[in-house]
Amino acid sequence: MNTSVTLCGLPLENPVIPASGTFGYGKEFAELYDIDCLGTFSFKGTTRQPRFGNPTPRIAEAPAGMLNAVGLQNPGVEHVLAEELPAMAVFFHKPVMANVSGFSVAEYAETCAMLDEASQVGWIEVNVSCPNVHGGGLSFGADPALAAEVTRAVKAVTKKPVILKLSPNVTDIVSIARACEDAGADGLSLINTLLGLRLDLSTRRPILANTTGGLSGPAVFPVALRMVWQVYEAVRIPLVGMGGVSTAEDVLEMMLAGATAVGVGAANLIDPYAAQKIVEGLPAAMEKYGIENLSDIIGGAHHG
Amino acid sequence: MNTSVTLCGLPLENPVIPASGTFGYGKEFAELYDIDCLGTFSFKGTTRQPRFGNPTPRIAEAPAGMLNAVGLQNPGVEHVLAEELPAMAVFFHKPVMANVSGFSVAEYAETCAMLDEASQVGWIEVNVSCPNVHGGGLSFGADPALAAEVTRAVKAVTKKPVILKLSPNVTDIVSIARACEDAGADGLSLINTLLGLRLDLSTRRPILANTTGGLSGPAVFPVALRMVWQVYEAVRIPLVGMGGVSTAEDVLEMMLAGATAVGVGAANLIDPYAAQKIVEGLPAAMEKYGIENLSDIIGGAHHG
Amino acid sequence: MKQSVYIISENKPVAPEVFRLVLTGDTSAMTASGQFVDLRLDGFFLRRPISVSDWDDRSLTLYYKCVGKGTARLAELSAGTELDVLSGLGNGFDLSVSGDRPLLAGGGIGTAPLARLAKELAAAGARPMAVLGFNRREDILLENELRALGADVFLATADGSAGVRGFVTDAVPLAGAYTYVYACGPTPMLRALDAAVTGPGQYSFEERMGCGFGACMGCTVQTASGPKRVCRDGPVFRREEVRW
Amino acid sequence: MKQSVYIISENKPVAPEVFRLVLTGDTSAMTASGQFVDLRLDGFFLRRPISVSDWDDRSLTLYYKCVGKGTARLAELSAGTELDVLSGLGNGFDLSVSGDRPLLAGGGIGTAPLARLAKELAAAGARPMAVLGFNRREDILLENELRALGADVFLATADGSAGVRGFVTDAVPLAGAYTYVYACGPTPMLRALDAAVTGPGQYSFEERMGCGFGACMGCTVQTASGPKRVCRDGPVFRREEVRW
Ligand SMILES: Cc1cc2nc3c(=O)[nH]c(=O)nc-3n(C[C@H](O)[C@H](O)[C@H](O)COP(=O)(O)OP(=O)(O)OC[C@H]3O[C@@H](n4cnc5c(N)ncnc54)[C@H](O)[C@@H]3O)c2cc1C
Ligand SMILES: Cc1cc2nc3c(=O)[nH]c(=O)nc-3n(C[C@H](O)[C@H](O)[C@H](O)COP(=O)(O)OP(=O)(O)OC[C@H]3O[C@@H](n4cnc5c(N)ncnc54)[C@H](O)[C@@H]3O)c2cc1C
Ligand SMILES: Cc1cc2nc3c(=O)[nH]c(=O)nc-3n(C[C@H](O)[C@H](O)[C@H](O)COP(=O)(O)O)c2cc1C
Ligand SMILES: Cc1cc2nc3c(=O)[nH]c(=O)nc-3n(C[C@H](O)[C@H](O)[C@H](O)COP(=O)(O)O)c2cc1C
Ligand code: FES
Ligand code: FES
Repeated sequence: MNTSVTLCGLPLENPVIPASGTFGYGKEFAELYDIDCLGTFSFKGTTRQPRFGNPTPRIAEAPAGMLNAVGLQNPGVEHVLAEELPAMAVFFHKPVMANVSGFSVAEYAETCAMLDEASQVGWIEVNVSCPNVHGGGLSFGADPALAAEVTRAVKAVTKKPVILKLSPNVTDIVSIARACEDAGADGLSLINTLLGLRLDLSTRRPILANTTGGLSGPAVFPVALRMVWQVYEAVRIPLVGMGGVSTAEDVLEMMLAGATAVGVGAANLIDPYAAQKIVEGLPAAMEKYGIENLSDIIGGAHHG
Repeated sequence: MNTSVTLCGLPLENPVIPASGTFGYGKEFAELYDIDCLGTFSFKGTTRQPRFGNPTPRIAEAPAGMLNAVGLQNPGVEHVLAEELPAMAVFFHKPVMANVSGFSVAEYAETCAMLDEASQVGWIEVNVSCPNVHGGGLSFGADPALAAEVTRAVKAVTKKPVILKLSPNVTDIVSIARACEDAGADGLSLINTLLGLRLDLSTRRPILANTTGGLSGPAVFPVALRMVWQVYEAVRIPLVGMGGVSTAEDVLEMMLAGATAVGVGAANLIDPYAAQKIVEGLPAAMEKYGIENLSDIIGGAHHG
Repeated sequence: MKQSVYIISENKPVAPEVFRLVLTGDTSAMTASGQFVDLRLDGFFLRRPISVSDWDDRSLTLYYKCVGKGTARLAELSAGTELDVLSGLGNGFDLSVSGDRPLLAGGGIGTAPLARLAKELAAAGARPMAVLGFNRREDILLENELRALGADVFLATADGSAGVRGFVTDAVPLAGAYTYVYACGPTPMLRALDAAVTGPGQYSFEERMGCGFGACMGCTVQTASGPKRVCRDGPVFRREEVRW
Repeated sequence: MKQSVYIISENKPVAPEVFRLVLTGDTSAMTASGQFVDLRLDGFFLRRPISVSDWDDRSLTLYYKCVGKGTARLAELSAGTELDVLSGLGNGFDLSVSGDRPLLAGGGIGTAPLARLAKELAAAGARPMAVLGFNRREDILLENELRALGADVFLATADGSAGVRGFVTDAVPLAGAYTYVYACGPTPMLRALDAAVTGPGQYSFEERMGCGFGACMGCTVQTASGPKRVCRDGPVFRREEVRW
């Protein structure tokens, strides 16, 4: 049984990729299991400058999911290059996916240019869910033109494959995906979190200090699948599908919808061994559904 | 303890309103309990002509929710006026909410004009999630201008309060809500279902004959709350909040977010007594959280 | 239709992946063979519809096949577990038109509701026959029960390990003349059967369901007399109503 | 940190809305008093963090208060139920700096981890004292256990039904001189306490958590030495690190 896939020219032993923000820089999980078993992982969303993020509470529970408003806490790209990547080299021996956030096009480009120097980084995943501080606060991922602008700026500063990570909080995910492809994106990740809210009935106030937060977990799985499906029909670049994946069977469903690789986010938080279990569960799931080569089923549900 | 609220000028004994498409024309539930206990209910989305809807399978399961692709099966407005409303008069003695769908502005207006004659109809809830057949298939609810056009057309043909039911599959729910308010809407219902997909791993094809379907149930609750919250801050007309509500506490949370009344959809399907239980559970929930008048808490979480 | 809590009194494998489930509770809503129940399972949003194979005034007997996550979960539940059940769903079979030599055709787990049907037909004085199709000998269900009711049973198995090799349709000729056809099984089997039988009949259908009691239009099929909900107007439809 | 299955061996109310939960399983990951576990409950997405009040080589003793749906669910579970548990989470208290007369301050359910702390301090030769605050006499937890360890216990209750009327801070003066402060309770109590005590100390904090083991940055607070995760860098922070 063959679980390998190729993501933007780089081979992955299997398609399982812990999603950004749920796997830190790998350390906490490497203490628990050999994370070389993963296809790769996407590290915590990194910005040019260190960020504390939002005040707590940053987490709220939801039916079959959770809200987070971490607010991109990270030590900044310089620290990542100087400390996290060297530390990671000790316990992770594969190319890693660098997840980058920014609040202006220039910031995205600068951070990515710095990461371009890091040989450990296999792919740059550009999270365009952040608000554009120079453009009135609209998220880069909400507008095809902005998403394309970020794509072009990042492509100009790196030779590494650039994967644009799209926000699901849009009317037309396809137009944004196409704009990124046309602007040179090598791949697309989707979905980021759905904007949500929970209130505390006792205090009669939002649970999250930030008021709203991003919904992820199994609750969003059908929405993620639908977006992967729609985008697969519209672009030719590979997709990293994510949103609610928590079992090997979910991985198969995501790949049938069109994903080349599959992100696992919130599942890592409630079960620290989730990603490992998914990797280990793949052969049995493939056997059950008669799959010899996992890469054969990518987009397989589109041609019935 | 006082559970009454006023929705667009009409009093409701309580804010609980079974949502359109999950309560038929009331018959099936009236056989089970006295549905006069409800605030009101919104009947099955009705169109000018009878519709069979989509082929089966129309239903798929999801984590904490379900997908439906019923495709607006209904007997057409003439049949509703001639048969369903007279039948309903026997077991429901309150104004009912008439849910209307259409595929052109003219169709919406014609159907609403016919329903305007029905004295049993208290409110007309206009579902703008349907694709605009004359406008390239984009849903009326995806574009502020289209949503406003439908609003104006319907307002022109009825004196009954007109409530626009918004689709959550948009980048900016607030701009659509504002457009409807500016066009004369008396209230807004939100949210309709989130577009989703599930695949069958055995057949490697979508489960739904229609490929995609609408996600509803507890999974969508945080998204619905967030949209009600955002829209409450932007408009002055009352909101009917819905999406994932299944307990009396969910009703309180929805009202704190800004809803004047609260729709209950999928919950009715998995527990036929759900809406009745929610109504019966309201006093205890109000007592627990120190609420004397339910209408006092509408939007209460906005001013901390 | 009634919503009530039942207690599992038996949940045992009777064939590969097939379990007999006996539930104790209020069966007052059951009115006809061919009706079904809708079971709520912890951790699953939708209920699971299962035909009633037999019942008395305090228990229901069901047979279910493990085909997915819900039925796999169900198989783990032990006696004593409580289940939230909607009982007495659907129309059920109409026995009044059976004639004296009705043919009961069952495909796989679709055999389950035929047990009660045969019992009622026999009690009403008819002499039912059954044609049943399974994959292999070990999958055979309810053969002995049907024989005990006096029914002639003709088997077909896909691998030929019991009865004729082939499908239910291949067993039909063995049964000889019949006055009526009652059938339950997967839709492809019903369609094939429909081409292989003559005369009037009633077929029980399956559809994915939202509610199971007629509220959501999730299970509607087109019939000769307009759109019908499988859960409420069915699951049993007269042969002449069915649009394939 | 270790993920393993524990079995409930006791789950009993010990005060209004407060339960003692004894879990049997692999406690090898426990290294310090003040650590916590994270319990998975069927039907709830996130785990529930609960401090360990005491443990031995095969069981953990926890105290929890029913404040919401998860803890209400937990209260329904009977002995014999299996629970998926992350154990040995967080840093725990540092005993090495206690001096010989440490003051342990607990607010409500925050008293729980102080039991093991007192035991370890006593074993190390210190003579711990405790100031505990509750709402009413019937809410008092672990008073006898702490006394049995030789600790002087000073109580405060909001309604005056036991000890001094008021908050933990009102009981602090009764304790006399202390060499160190260890505290656990709701943040407002810790803040009030911080204004009422002198000298060095360690406080255990609560935050809503995503993971409980340092992966999500869901619980990060600002400290004098930069952002710290309550779940992993805490829950215990030195007084001088805390930024209120
Ligand atoms: C009226 C009726 C009577 C039935 N009687 C029996 C019976 O007596 N014994 C038996 O073993 N099975 C019966 N079935 C089929 C049974 O409902 C499904 O096998 C079962 O729901 C599968 O659940 P799952 O969670 O294991 O599968 P999954 O595929 O994991 O279920 C996912 C969803 O699809 C639905 N689903 C999947 N397959 C079917 C199906 N064939 N029909 C309807 N819904 C489906 C499930 O209910 C659930 O909502 C009947 C179905 C209907 C409609
Ligand atoms: C390190 C630590 C140790 C704790 N030790 C104890 C203990 O020993 N005994 C005890 O009774 N309680 C303790 N708590 C608090 C306990 O975790 C919460 O009371 C519990 O999670 C509430 O769950 P619920 O489902 O009943 O409440 P809900 O409000 O329904 O829970 C909703 C969500 O909010 C979270 N949440 C709610 N209140 C808190 C809180 N105060 N702290 C953290 N998360 C919260 C829940 O975990 C869940 O994710 C501790 C918390 C932390 C962080
Ligand atoms: C706590 C948390 C933090 C996250 N941080 C980031 C981030 O920094 N960058 C990013 O691109 N996505 C971030 N995400 C989104 C996830 O990478 C993923 O896209 C999303 O959670 C959907 O997957 P899931 O349902 O499996 O969690 C975060 C998600 C969670 C739950
Ligand atoms: C089976 C089904 C059919 C529906 N049909 C309609 C409809 O005809 N018109 C409409 O406006 N909304 C329709 N809806 C949407 C619901 O009214 C409601 O907005 C949505 O389901 C969210 O609420 P819930 O999560 O409580 O189900 C339907 C929902 C379901 C589940
Ligand atoms: S399943 Fe809802 S109408 Fe049949
Ligand atoms: S809860 Fe995830 S880092 Fe603390």
